Amino acid sequence: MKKFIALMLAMLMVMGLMAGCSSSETAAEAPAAESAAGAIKLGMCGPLTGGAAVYGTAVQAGMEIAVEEINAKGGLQFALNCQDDEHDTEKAANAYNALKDWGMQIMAGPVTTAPSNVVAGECANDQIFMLTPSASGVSVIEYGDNIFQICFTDPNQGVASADYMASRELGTTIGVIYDSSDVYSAGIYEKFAAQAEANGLNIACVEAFTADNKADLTTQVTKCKDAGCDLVFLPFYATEAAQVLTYANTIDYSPIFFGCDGLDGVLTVEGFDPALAEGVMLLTPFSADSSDVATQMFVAKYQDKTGIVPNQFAADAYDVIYAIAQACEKGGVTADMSASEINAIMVEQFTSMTFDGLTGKGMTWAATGEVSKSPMAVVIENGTYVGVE
Amino acid sequence: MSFLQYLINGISIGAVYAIIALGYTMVYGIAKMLNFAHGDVIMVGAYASYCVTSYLGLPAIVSILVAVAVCTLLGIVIEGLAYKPLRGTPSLAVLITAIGVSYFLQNAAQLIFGSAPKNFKSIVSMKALTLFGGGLTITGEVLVTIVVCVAIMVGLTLFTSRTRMGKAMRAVSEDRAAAQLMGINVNQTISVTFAIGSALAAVAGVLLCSTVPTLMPTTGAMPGIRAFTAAVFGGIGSIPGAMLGGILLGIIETFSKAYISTQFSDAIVFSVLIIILLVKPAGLLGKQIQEKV
Amino acid sequence: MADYPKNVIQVPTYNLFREQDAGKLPVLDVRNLGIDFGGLTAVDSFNITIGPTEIAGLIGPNGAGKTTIFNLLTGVYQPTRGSVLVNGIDIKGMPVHKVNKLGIARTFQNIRLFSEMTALDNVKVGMHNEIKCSFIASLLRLPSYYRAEAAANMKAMELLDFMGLGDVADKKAGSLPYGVQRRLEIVRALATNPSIILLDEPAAGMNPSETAELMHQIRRIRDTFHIAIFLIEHDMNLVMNVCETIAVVNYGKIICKGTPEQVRQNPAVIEAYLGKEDND
Amino acid sequence: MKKLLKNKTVLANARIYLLVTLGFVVMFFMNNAGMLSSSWKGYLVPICVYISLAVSLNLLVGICGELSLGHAGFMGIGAFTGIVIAALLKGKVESDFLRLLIAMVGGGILSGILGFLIGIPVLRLRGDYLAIVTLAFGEIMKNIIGNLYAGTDNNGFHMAVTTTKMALGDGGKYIINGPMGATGVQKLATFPMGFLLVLFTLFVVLNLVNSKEGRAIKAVRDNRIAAESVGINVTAFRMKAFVVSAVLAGMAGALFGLNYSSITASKFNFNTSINILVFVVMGGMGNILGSVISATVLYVLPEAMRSLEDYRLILYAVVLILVMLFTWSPKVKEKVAIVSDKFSRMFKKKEVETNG
Repeated sequence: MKKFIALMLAMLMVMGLMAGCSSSETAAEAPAAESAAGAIKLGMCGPLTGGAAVYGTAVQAGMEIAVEEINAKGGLQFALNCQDDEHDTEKAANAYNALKDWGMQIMAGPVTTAPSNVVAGECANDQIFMLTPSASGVSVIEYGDNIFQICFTDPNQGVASADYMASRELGTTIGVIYDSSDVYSAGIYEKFAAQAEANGLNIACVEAFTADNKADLTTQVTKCKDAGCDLVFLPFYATEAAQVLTYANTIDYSPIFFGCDGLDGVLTVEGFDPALAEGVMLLTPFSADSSDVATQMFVAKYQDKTGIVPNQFAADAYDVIYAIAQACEKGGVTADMSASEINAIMVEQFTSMTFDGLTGKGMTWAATGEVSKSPMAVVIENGTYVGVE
Repeated sequence: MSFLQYLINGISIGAVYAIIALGYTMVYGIAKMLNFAHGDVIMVGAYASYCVTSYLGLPAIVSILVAVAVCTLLGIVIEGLAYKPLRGTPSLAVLITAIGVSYFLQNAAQLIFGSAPKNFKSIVSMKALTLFGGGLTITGEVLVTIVVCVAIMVGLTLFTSRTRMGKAMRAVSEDRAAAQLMGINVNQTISVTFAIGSALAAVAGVLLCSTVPTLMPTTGAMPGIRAFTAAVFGGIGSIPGAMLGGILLGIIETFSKAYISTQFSDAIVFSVLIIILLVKPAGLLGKQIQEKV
Repeated sequence: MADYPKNVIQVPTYNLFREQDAGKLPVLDVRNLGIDFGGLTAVDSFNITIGPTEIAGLIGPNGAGKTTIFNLLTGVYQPTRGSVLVNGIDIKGMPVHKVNKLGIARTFQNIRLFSEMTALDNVKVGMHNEIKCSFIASLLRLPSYYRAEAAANMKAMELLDFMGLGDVADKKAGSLPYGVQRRLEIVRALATNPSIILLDEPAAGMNPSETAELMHQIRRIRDTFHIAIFLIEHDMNLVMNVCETIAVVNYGKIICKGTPEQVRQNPAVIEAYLGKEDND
Repeated sequence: MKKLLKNKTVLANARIYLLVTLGFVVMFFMNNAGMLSSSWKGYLVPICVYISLAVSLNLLVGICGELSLGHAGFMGIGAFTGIVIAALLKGKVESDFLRLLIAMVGGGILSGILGFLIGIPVLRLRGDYLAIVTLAFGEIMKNIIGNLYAGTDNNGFHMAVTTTKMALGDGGKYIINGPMGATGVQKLATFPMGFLLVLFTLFVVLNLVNSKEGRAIKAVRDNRIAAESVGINVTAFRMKAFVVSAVLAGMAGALFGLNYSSITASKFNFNTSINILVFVVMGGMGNILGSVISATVLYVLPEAMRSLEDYRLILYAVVLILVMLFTWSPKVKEKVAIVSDKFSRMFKKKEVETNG
């Protein structure tokens, strides 16, 4: 019993401490949030800590830039609240509820697919409009009519990749390495495999890894090499890609490496030698080296803010805010509307509007919530992305 | 030929596991605690080395020394602040504290270095050996890791059998109370054990990240658990056991990926572990202690 | 010291010592028992027969293998040679808990109580196999559970009272004084309904008055429960006064067996004990 | 004396039931009255789940004395079994409550069966070796569930563990889709059911602990050799505790799985197992009420710290270490005792003063 009291006391102490901290914290934040009296409350949740934090923090930064820009213009005002979901379904539900308590009117997230599956269910249920920047799983938008994506769905990427390979005759013997514990990676692979078969591509080698054993990817690369693959498809994220490319280089293996949007950012992995990524092709809607003025401005601001070059996650996030802003303006959304009123307007706007953003021009959305924009193939040359026509 | 390549890859990752496992096994043998924060000390070591080479531009060897120094200090501080006050309490209490320390280190690293992964530049500048006309590649990292691993094992074995401190460690590990009666400073011995274990973690961190170049706050967690498995596999508390366990685990992991299934390699590795423990309940080289009645 | 007698006195099987035991099946019948540990012979050619109501003693210098013999008799160690029959059944290959069910219970030299549990619960654990109440019944708290528990409580209290421990029933076993713990261990052994109990140094750590009390209680146990008792003890006063037969072991072998009087006068025994004194 | 003993445990148990019921009633009415924030509404079911998990793990770790690092594995088995059962019974069993109940029972049974099968070889090991094997088991389960496909098509129900996607015929609908886990799960879990689960868990564990089985289990923990010597089949009792714990974890897992619209195998990893273990150790080993309270407090704590953003989890770690030091360290405890002694003396003085 004594032990118990001690435990409770310690808890209370810490709680008290935290209450103190948190009150000061909110005070510090107040200006940003308060200036938006009458601002529309946007909620975002994503992995801000843990292994997937790099995506969550990129999205957060991208959104913050967009919100700052829009608020600075006057007129439509946004308040943004970012919650950590640790790339975990359970935590995502908690993050979502925390946002609801804050008074969120539009959900501009989550970042990754697995948590999005949970949050999408809630948003559909609560009639809160949801536009995810980067959760590309096809299951996400199946939860309701008010769930939208600004990124390609995974199947689209898989299909597009297979089509692209077939039409350009990029490789004769194809190897695939994917992360079977990751919804995004497994989702792309699944459709890619189906489409590749339809296109008559020769997949000689399919290797997987999981979040637990991705520390060592040498075996998978060696197997692709042994199978004589001259094209290796890497539908996963930049971190692991850096590993694959580094190891391939050490064993003198240089097929065409082909990736999807997750691969974007491989050049900005700190300490990675960009020379190793020479010749890597990827399908991505965004390239930080684009000559587009808006992109350049965004890249500059992002670098100012975070010190690193934005990847496609950040760009998607930036677009999400602008797309929402556009729909809000057109639909006449005001901050005093309820979330479900806004929801109805947003669904109507999104299914009818056309949006130009950093990650694509002339984007439109189907009633399912799926975006239609054209993927762009880029190849890495001299350490930068170069568009391939 | 590919068989040899897999074998070498397996030994390479296994040797890293082995170095981590050596740290686990020493701490377990002497302090009788599962130090789940060990994997995160590895991560700290790797970050320390990364900072020295990338931000200060100093040579690799300096970075290793700095990493060892940082980790040794960290090990002593952790031990003194979090584990020492709990000496003599149930091992589970210390285990949970170790988990707390692990969370702390991971999150502290994220606050300091950010969550974006860093690509660790290998400290080995040796060119890879290519044999059989490109059929077999042995990278410099592999050679260095294996050599370092063997050197550490031999060094530790000599240390524990020849030096005064090493003998004290063995005495503490056999019977703490008796060792104390013999005038051995148990607290000091345990602190030194942590210092050595953490120094090993630094070396392991640098080698791990030289082999697998991704460095992020969670880098140490999974290899840490693997290495713990390896230590148990070889017989926890046994120095050669940790080495054998680590290398075997690496080979089994690589072979199950290469010849059975990459999808199920985790299941296969852990199944092998269970089977080994059923046949040899104290691990491959562990001592089976008969309880006295 | 080196030339201890090699001739082992063989007591014929079934020639039981006490009159009332004559012709009955011995409760414990040990034949040529032996065990080696890594090439070292710890116990060899150990023979003993104990009648259903006999009090037997096992003495010998430190390290003579007495506790090892107890461990062999209770199935903790599997013998290398020979056999142990409890109530006529060979215990070969049986796990410890099954050997206990055959009717052999014991106490330990270094007390092994369930120290976190109350004295009463310690005894009730001893009665485990006797409490007839199914897993489901106790999970669902069926009436049969309450009946069984009530009966168990009653019997456990009776046993505790029998050894004069009724007052400490609700105390944590680990918190009890040493002598009380020793007696509690005996109660726990009795609770398993044994036909023989093995007491491993029951008087160790007791003062003379406690020892005298213990002697009285050992006899009372035999007389009340009609069971055999086999004990290891260093207190010669207790052994000579309580035991009806005594076996003396040294280096894992019986060097003498007989009544207290016979043992007292046996030169081999005297030598073994003097040798021990020298070593000390 | 006997009466008193009995009353003591009865009283202690009654206190636990009372506290849990009180908590439920308060929360239930606050919820119905719309006084709970969305966050709190969201915590209700997971708290119930974690209480059950902590109490069932306490049976193993605290009462039985066996360290298990794979509790999340059983939770995962229960979750995915529950999801499949609930999906298959959709339209066949009208009442959602009943469907949830069947799903939980099914999850518990399958988890118990697997617990039994694993227990046969595994329970021969002791201490840290048992711990590592349970860890290994958890990882194996996660790996297998990650490659598990289940779905229905016009030909009925199909299930497979495979590396290549299982194909379904016409009208096919996946319930579990390999690495993508279960998506589009109908949320059946309710707070009252969570409460019932907690009650059931407490009922089973408390009754078990205070029966001859419980005594035997505690005896095995306190002194294995002595327990064997009084005729207790040690392996059988470790097995009983292991299976009961697995069943309860499976039921809790099913409730957990049916509380979210999507779940993946990776949720049931080592970290989740460790989290549950933290609840148990913080609440006190063998202390059931402690598990209940610590599961609740520690679940809410990191959530309540959301406003701290980046510092949230690092503070959680600090809390963890500090609480361990405060509750276990002899030195720290001594100092705390001195301080609390001073406090109590101050209070007493004041009382005297006010009284005088």
